[in-house]
Amino acid sequence: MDKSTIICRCEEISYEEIEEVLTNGATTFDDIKRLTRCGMGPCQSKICHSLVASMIHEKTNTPYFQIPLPRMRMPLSPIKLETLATNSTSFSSVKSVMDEVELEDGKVR
Amino acid sequence: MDRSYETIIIGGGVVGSSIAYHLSEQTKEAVLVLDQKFPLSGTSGSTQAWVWVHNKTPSWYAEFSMYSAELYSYLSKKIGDVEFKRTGGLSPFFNEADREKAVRLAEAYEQIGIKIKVLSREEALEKEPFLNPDVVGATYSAIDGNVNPFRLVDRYMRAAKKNGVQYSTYNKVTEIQKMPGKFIVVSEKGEFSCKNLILAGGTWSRELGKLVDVNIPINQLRGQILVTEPLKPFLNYTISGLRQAFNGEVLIGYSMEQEGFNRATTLDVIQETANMAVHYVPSLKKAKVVRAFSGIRAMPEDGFPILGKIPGVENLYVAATHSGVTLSPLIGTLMTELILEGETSIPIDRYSISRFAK
Amino acid sequence: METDILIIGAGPAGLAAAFEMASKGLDVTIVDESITMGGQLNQQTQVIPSLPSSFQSMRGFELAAHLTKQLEEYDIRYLLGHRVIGFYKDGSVGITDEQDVFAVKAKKIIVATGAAENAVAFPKWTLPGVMTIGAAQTMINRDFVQPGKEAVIVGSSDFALDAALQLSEVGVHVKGFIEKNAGILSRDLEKIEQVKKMGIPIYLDSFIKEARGMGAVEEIEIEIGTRVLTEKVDLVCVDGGRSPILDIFYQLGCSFGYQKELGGWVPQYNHQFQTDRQDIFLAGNAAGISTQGVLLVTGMLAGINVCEAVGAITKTIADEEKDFLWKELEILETKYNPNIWEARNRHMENFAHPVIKEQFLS
Amino acid sequence: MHIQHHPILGGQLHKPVTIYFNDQPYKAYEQQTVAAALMANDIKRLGLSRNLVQPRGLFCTRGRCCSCYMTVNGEDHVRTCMVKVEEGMKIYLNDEDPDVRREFCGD
Repeated sequence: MDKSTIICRCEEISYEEIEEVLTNGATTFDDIKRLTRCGMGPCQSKICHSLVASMIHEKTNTPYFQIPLPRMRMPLSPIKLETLATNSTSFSSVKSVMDEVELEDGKVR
Repeated sequence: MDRSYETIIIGGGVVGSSIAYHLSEQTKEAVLVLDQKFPLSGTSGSTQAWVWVHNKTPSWYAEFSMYSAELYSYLSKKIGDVEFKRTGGLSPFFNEADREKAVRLAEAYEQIGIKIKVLSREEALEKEPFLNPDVVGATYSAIDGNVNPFRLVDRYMRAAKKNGVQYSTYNKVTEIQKMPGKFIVVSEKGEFSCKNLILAGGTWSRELGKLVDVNIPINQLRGQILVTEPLKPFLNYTISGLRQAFNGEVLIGYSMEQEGFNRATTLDVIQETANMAVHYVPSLKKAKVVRAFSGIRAMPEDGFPILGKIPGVENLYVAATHSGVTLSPLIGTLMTELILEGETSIPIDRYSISRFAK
Repeated sequence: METDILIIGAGPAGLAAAFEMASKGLDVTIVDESITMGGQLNQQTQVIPSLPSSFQSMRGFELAAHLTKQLEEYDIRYLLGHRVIGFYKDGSVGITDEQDVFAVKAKKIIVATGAAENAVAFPKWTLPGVMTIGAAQTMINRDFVQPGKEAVIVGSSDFALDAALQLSEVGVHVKGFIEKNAGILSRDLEKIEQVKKMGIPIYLDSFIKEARGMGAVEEIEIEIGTRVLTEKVDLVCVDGGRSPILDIFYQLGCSFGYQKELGGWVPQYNHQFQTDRQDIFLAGNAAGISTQGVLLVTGMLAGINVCEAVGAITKTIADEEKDFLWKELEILETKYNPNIWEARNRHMENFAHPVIKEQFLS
Repeated sequence: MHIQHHPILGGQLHKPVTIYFNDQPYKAYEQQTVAAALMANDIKRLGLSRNLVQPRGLFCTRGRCCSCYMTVNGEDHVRTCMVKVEEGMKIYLNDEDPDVRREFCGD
């Protein structure tokens, strides 16, 4: 394949860029993703993952069943923040920085 | 691959790779980094990557963080562009009780020469016009910023490799034997020997410590982070809780859960994080979230870095910390000094693992 | 919101499962991102070969209508135009209508998310006018839009042949098939004959060397052995095969195994079409890419297994129905794709030994 | 081109609607998605890629690839293969990253 061919449509990562990190030790889709941004765009690797799996297979001779799936993430496809938000102002797991500043006798701990 | 090294570093994350790089700048002796997976597959690849001093307490820890933050400006010149931006850090608050904390924090910092400004509502909105107008005020520090964590570790790794450091990835260490004058490190891909051994296992430090009968009291703390699609640049500062990356994505999150090594995300926390985002910056309402991820942070039992020699075992070192991104340039520098010269330019006694023995 | 059963996906398998369960008195909710039921059947205008014995021969969109109609007499909750975005800590499913997100607590879930088309990359495949064969078929048969005037098809599967024939019927000039392998992938001799009669060339051992065009594809270079052929086209339909859609299984923490014949990675499941997350069942293409008739039977089987699991029917009745359906499944699948049937059995035998498991434990 | 007479399904396009692409009116039919209706009017380029500034258009029609992102009725990054046309809909190209817009927030 022509080396300039785009593999990841979203982030426009080329065959050549993926090839480079494969020769630099990356072996899984997620390794490639973190080093090149391949698969990090809005489609979240839905389109490129099979193309990348073929590349890993060809370049590293890894059988397909040993090439793990890319990590799939919520919210599965893009969603507006206001749709996710519930307008609640009570937080349990989410903190603010000031929550972590503790005062003791009127002084910072 | 060679089997004998001067130094072996277990863990190729931001801390391990920084040590490898800094060490390789100072010595030509052989260095090997072992990683059970691949650098960035753990904590270093799942972070907002603030370079953050701002609200670190107590002040001596803030000072330590500040020294590291200062090193970032030079780092890009040495290892390449890591998209470091000293944006300044802004911590908005929405009630008067927090203003009291902010004022006390600023006072405490003044004594060590870190300037924290407590901004009024108007000042905060002037600096960051997209903040919620209901904001009461904010603390501001010019020293804070952020960095691209993927680039950071990749550049550390590439620079280290260029200097001759070897990496062995997807190679879990299963056993460590202490022999006179050397360590035998047994891994899935065979045995290696070395004079110096550095444990930089991050969240896995406790497990690594067990291999040498040392208690490294590091626990896991899960943080869930949302990432939006790229937006035109509109946020000026690293806001405690969210920041806009070079490519326009906004990273949002400040959650803490104790879930061990479970990296799942949950809608409970994702929605809470969305609430925080629209509370801080209401204009984000229409922005779309493209992904949510969890990072397992390394959290020392008392919150402070565990650095230096492990007492009683010659040439055995540990570097395990929270805030690894902020502290990596300094930890890399100091550990290099410690290994090559036996002492450090900035005292790290306070961070010795021996403090837990008391 | 609470429901006995949540079915994710209103395609053939999901609807077949819904019928089995609703007809046995279960409280069923179906969620689908589309506002129409029937999934990909809606744009299938060809006659579906080999349906289960209880079905008459019909076209894809007619089958969609039939499956929808047979649910009419039951009180099923439809969440159309809704999609699953993830899961809460307590296992509830997070569903959105793009306005709000709400939680659905289900006793059992059947995931029937179907298949996605794989891409084929070549220089400038990102140009407008280059689309999947499924996309082209959707344009002509669902939206009634001609996506181009002159087309080539990359691939030669049954699916590619159907799409080419249908494109021709609406007036698109199909200028050829470009197949990278040395032989035609489709085994449907009748359709191959039809294509040949129409004078559409099938280029074997060939690929697109490059696409060109300013705002959209205008021209392609086809490399055929040592020869390069330049064709003016404004539509390139790519067929990279199909794979199960896995993101929901992944989020649920289900395990996976690899079977090339089933489309690659497939959630691990047993003879009950149950994943290793006990409350999660699956059906349809998500359980391995197969033909429409088979997809329906997997849906029925999943439905009956769920009925049995929640006590809506006795084991004796369930066993009887399942025996019958498994026989039907074997007949339908071995008729066209004996290798898929074998792979499916291998996959089920591997239930206790998944390749990917505990994906969230770092 | 709209297919007025489908060889198997016959004439199905009954309810025309007017949509506005770049403020110009175009004819569409009720059951069509935005991306399909534009394609019927020979509009195939729906946006530009972020980095290399290359044309993008409909690719998967399943809401997966996001190549058909456009701005529809003021909302950025709408997957136009998943949204049906409505009378008077205003559609613009997705040629650059969205701005956050304070006017939406009502504050």
